[in-house]
Amino acid sequence: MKSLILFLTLIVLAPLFSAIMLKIKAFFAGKKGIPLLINYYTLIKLIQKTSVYSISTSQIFQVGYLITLATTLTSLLFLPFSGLPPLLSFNGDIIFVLYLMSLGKFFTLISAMDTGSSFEGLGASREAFFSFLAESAFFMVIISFFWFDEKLSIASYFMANNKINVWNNYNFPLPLVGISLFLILLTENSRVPIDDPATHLELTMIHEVMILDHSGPALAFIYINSYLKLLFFSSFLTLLLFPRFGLDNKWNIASFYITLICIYISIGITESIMARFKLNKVPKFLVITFSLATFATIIIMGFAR
Amino acid sequence: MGIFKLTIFIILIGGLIPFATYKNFSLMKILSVLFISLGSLMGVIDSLFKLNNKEIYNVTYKLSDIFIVALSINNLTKFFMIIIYLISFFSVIYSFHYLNDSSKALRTALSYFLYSLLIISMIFVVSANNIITFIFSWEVMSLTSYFLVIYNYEDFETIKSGYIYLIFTHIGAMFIYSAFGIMFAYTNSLNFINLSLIPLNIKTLIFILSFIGFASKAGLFPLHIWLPYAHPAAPSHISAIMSGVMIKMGIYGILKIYTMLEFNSIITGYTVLAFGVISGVLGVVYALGQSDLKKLLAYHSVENIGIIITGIGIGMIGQYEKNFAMALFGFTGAILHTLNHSIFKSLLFFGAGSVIHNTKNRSIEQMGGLLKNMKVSGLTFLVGSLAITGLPMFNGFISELIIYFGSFQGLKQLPLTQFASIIAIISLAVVGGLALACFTKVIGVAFLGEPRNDNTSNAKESGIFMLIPMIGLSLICLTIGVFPKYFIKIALYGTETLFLNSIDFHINDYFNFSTSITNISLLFFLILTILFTLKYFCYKTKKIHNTSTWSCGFSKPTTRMQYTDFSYAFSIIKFYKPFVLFKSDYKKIDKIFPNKIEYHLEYLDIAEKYIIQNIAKFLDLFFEKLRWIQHGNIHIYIGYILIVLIILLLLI
Amino acid sequence: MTDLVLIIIFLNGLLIFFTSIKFGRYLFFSSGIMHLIMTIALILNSQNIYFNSYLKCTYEGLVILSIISFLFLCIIFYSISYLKEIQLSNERIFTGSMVLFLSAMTLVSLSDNIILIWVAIEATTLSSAPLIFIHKSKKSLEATWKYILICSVGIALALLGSFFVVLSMDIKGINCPLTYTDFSNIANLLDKKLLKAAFIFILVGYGTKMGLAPMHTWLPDAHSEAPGPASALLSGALLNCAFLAIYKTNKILILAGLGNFSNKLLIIFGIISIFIAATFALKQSDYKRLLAYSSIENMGIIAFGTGVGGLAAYGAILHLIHHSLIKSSLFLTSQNYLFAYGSKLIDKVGNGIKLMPKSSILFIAGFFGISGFPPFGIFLSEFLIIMGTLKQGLYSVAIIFIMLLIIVFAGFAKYFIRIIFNNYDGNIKIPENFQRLLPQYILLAVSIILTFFTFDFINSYISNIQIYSEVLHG
Amino acid sequence: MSNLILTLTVLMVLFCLGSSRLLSIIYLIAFQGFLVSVLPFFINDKITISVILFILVTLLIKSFLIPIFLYFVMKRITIKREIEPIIGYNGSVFLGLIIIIISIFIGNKFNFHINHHNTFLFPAGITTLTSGIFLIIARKKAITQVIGYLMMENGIYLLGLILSNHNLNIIEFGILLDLLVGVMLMGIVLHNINKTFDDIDTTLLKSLRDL
Repeated sequence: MKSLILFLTLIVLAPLFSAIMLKIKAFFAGKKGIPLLINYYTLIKLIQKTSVYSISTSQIFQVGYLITLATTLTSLLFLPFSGLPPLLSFNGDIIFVLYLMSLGKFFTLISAMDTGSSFEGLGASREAFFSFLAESAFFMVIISFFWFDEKLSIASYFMANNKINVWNNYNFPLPLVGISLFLILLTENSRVPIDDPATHLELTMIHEVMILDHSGPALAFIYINSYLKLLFFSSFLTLLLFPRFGLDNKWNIASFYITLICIYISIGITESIMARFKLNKVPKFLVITFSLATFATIIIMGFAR
Repeated sequence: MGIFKLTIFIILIGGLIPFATYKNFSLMKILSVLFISLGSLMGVIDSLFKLNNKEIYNVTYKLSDIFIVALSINNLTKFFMIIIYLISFFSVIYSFHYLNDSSKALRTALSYFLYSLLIISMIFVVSANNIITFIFSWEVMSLTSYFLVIYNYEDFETIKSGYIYLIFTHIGAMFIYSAFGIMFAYTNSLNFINLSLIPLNIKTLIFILSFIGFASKAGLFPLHIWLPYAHPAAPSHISAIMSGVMIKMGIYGILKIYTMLEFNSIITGYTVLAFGVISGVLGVVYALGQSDLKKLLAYHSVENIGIIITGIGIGMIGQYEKNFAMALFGFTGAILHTLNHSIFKSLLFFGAGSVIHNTKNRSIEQMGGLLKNMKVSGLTFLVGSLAITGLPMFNGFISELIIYFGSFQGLKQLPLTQFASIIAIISLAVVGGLALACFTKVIGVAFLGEPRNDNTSNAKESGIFMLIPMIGLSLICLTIGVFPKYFIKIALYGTETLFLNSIDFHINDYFNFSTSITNISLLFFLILTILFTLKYFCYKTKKIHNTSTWSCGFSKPTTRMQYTDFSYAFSIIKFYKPFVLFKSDYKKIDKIFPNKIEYHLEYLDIAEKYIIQNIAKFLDLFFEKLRWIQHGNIHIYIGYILIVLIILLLLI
Repeated sequence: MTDLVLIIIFLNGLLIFFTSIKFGRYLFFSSGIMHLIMTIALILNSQNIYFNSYLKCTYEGLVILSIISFLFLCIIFYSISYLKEIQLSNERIFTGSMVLFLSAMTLVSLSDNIILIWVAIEATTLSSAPLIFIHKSKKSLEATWKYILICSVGIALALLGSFFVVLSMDIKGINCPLTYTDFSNIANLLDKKLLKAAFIFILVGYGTKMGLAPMHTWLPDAHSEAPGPASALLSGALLNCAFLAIYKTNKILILAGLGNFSNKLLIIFGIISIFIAATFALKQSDYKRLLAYSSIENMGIIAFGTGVGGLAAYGAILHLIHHSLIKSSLFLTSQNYLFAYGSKLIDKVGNGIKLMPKSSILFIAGFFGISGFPPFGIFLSEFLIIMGTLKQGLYSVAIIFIMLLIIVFAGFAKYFIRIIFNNYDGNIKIPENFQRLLPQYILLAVSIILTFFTFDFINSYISNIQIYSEVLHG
Repeated sequence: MSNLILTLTVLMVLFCLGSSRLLSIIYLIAFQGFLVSVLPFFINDKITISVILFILVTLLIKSFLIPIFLYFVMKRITIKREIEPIIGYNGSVFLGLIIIIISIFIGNKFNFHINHHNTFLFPAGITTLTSGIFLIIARKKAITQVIGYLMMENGIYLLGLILSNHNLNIIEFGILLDLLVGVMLMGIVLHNINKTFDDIDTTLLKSLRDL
């Protein structure tokens, strides 16, 4: 029951967290910034509107974003927020979740291709390229996790035992894993320095360019999806990083929330202090991410047992 | 056994009838399709029912002293028989509307005959219990498939492809011959008997030889290069059979030899794994570079065979390391993936055939927007794509997941195995990601967007008999993906034969995720339904506008401005540069007022470019140099005799 | 007594030169039939032979004899239509030489005397030379000249070899009839060194005739220039006869304990022959020459298999049988092509499958048969040879053998596919007809039947072979 | 006596190698044929009727029928001399001498003493045989090649004499018959070659090849 409540609150709060990020960016830019509830207003506004469909598109365009959203929602069900048992769990769910997200990505990509626009194709191509690199890095992270737990379940990694947590003294390479996870987060959620969700220069965008033709409620769903996806990755990272206070300690939840918000803030800071990479630099960045994860795994396998 | 014979008999009748009735084109097709599909269906059901049955059937017919037909049907055999019959069933139905050129009546009749022979020979391959039966049916299989490939022999490319296929199949056969020869040398028996007592180095030799032989059939890198030639050249239902079933015979062979040898050698395990990994990754990279739809699918066969072989490699290592879970997951995953691949790959070839049939070209660069006119083909192709990419809810995911499990188990072992496991895991991940890129490309460029030429925009949906198999296979993909438990069980029956010292285990100990997957998939569909309802309410009262695609203020976009498959894949392929060669053809602008400039870029396969072509070139040159032997001068001819004589006399 | 028919056939052959063309044809046909009857009678009662000290029915001889007989019958059938089409001015030379050639080959397969077999083989050269020479074109003259001279020189050496065999007996002071049977009985008493020398001479000598490289040089020329029926007979029957002589000598050497030596030589020559075939199969412009190189290859395989012994020797005999059947079918079919396109050049031939579908089916079936695909018997024999080689532990040799087979196959496949499927605009001159197709179909069908079923008479031959290889390999 | 004959035979070989005129070569080969035919007289221990008969037939064929036939062929083709042989005359003679030395060496190595004490028989045979092959290789004209072949057969005949204690008459007749027919056939082909090519130069016969 606790888990369900936590899950629902997090989902509801996801747009808020993203708004925090925007606030941070505004702060760095020396602006007052938008209201914290801006994302909710946007969503309501969008849902009230109607949509314009391109005549080039087929039904895929109209269902793609829903499937993507469904995959993200389902993935979130597997996360043991603040160490509480998740709603769903089985051995192997980490792979399932990753592939489920790929399913979402598949539909995002083909929805983009459906418009027949060269811009959106461009975005799709880049997304496909970068995400396969990011995924490999993620698998490297899983390998290092498996080393501790010999299971393939997110719940098992982060739930009861304290093994996979940065605050565990013995696991010194885990911060490295944390860093690579953070980099993966940036990639998968199209944040700076990989992608700049705020630019409106189509040629440089990756994710945003793919949704150019969506409008109205459809766009609202897509926004929700992007909030939730960010939530997923941030929570995953949080689970690795947040300080724990023993089993069933009520401070756990507070600690979780604080860490989560810290992660959003750090994303915001990163976005503010860094510029977008040149596109051909991105693969290099991802390879570095992958190498970092591999390095961490090697150290873990070599020393941490 | 009775039904086994009856099935074969019915299929054979289905193959022979066309010769009697080819004057009446549709009657011929109806009868032939009816018989073959009936026989195949019987075969599927029969094998499925018998899977539970532990006893092994053995039959021997003695034709002559040497030629003894010996059959033995165990669970692995039955599993492969399910694959053969299942795909054969759908494929022959598909052919009913696919082969619709009545001016080629005789050829079509012959094609049905060869088709039935191919099916029967494959059944014999998997049930053969002695060397002679095996290689006989193996060669018949190669030969009939060759003739089926060159159905469109008017086309020069087809003939060339057939030639390449023929050479490779012959090379493979020769390797298999030699493996069997060594086997015979040590057992003195033409029967497939247990070989566990022969020396280890000989075992390794036998395994390596047969591995090369079977790998050339299975299409493992670098012996895969016939695949991207033969599959596009063949009619689509034949490509489906070849890619879906025939190349699996290579997998069967590897498993068969492995079982017979009771083989324990870590090096071969690693080697097999390495080949699997290389094929998997390079297969998909090359696939990404293709714009010929069937060639692309052919390279995906290389990829999937790579995955299967990876699974087998994991299984072998597991068995060597006495890690039961690893072995179990590796082999089960490989076997299940064999089934899965045969299903979704035939589905994709059917889809490709349907598209190519209606748009009259094979390059996806000329297609676009096909989903609007060809709803069923498009959607089933989408299902196939999702399955081959290994995405959840579809069958490909299940087997890949099991192989992942196996690979992760390896992390518990010694450092070298750990390393191998890491390689396997990462390559599976990479393969998954690249496959996603590849199939979003295909779906996006071929089926979505705007049609790129008139043929494509006027394409009509194919006939009903082409659609039925596609729908059927899509449903099977989905069923396996959502209810994997039963199919894992079937695969486990197949694996049974592989566990040489089998341990009784509970399926739930290892495969308890299968029920979870079912539940979660159902939940996913529930969520999806809820979202659809939400969407429905959002749009309920609103009027939706239609306009052309937003192109950033540019007001007259044309279809030529669409993103092409080449540009889609380019950056990813460039990432793999040393393993993919680029061949560009570009004339520089040399005048003040330049004419039309063309830029042509092609991706080349390193196996073909570096290995095969160089060998061929070397042989050509070498033998060219020797041709002076036959120079026509009689004096020197007699000189040869004298020289030979003198040399020999000096040597005694 | 039945062997007296041989004399009648011989006289028939002579008579043909002096009678009218029409009567000559009857004699031609009747010789074939008589020959078949004789062969059957000999198979049924192999003791029934007249010149006991010279002739003997051995198993290997009977196999070759029955091949000759059967082939000849098929070729006669083909020739009916062939002669009608070609309108030879000197038809009597053709038919007469054919019959003489037949009788010479029969003598080879039946003779037991070591020198008589030489006489008979030389007679085959002489009687078949006019067949090659029949068109009197520049090329056929050249081919004939090369054939006669190279073969005569080669076979002269074989005579020397035969003398050496006798000498190896004389030197030890033994005196017995000069028959293979008697030599087999006293083999271990013979002088080893001389026997070795003798085998070298015989191998080189008869190897010339058999088409073992590098003495094969006449073969592509002669086979490509001879008319179709003659090339079929040359390739299908004559080469076997030469092989028979080598085989019998080899047997003596094995019995004398020199099996290692002689078998090694056979293996080496076999490999070289296949190698040579590979060299010229990869690039070839003339399809009859291609077939001739295929004969060299197959003779190499047979020699190789015989040399390896054991299972491979069995395979070699199977190979011999099936090679004769399939290769003669191919040569006869190639004559159909020659009729149709008027050229032996591969570039000037094409689209066979459309223009002459039945011949093309024969061609492609024969090609796959000769390359070792089922359901034809060469599939089995090649397999057995490979198995046998590996069984003897000759791994490196087996590797070379297999590689060469693949290369040869690659070359042949290229050209056969080109002949059958290439583009060709234009019409064919003389269409195929039933009489020129049936013999080939029969030949191929027999090969298929023999793959799946063995007959008693072949079985007994096999057991003979097995005894022989047991001697060799314990 | 037999040694004298053998010496003459080998001498004929040298003459043949050194001669450029076709006619003289035919004479030489006829004489050589005569020499080898009469040799059994001096070797065989017991002279039976069949031996005499055999000697007569051999004499007839080797020193009369074949040379005469060759003579007529030569007349028909109107070619008198071998011009520009592949290996020159002096070189040929020189090589012939080397062949003789090697042959004697080989003969001593084998050292046959069976039923007579003639040690020269074997080297003489080998020399004649090898020189025959040499002639075939070294000369361009087809007719010289036929003569080379004859010389080779003579050599083999000499070697066959070593085995003269076997009663092989029927078979030896067969050999002779083959020889006769073979040479006649060669003559016919030769004639036709001359008719078609206007020459019997075998270097012209090079169109059948795989280059």
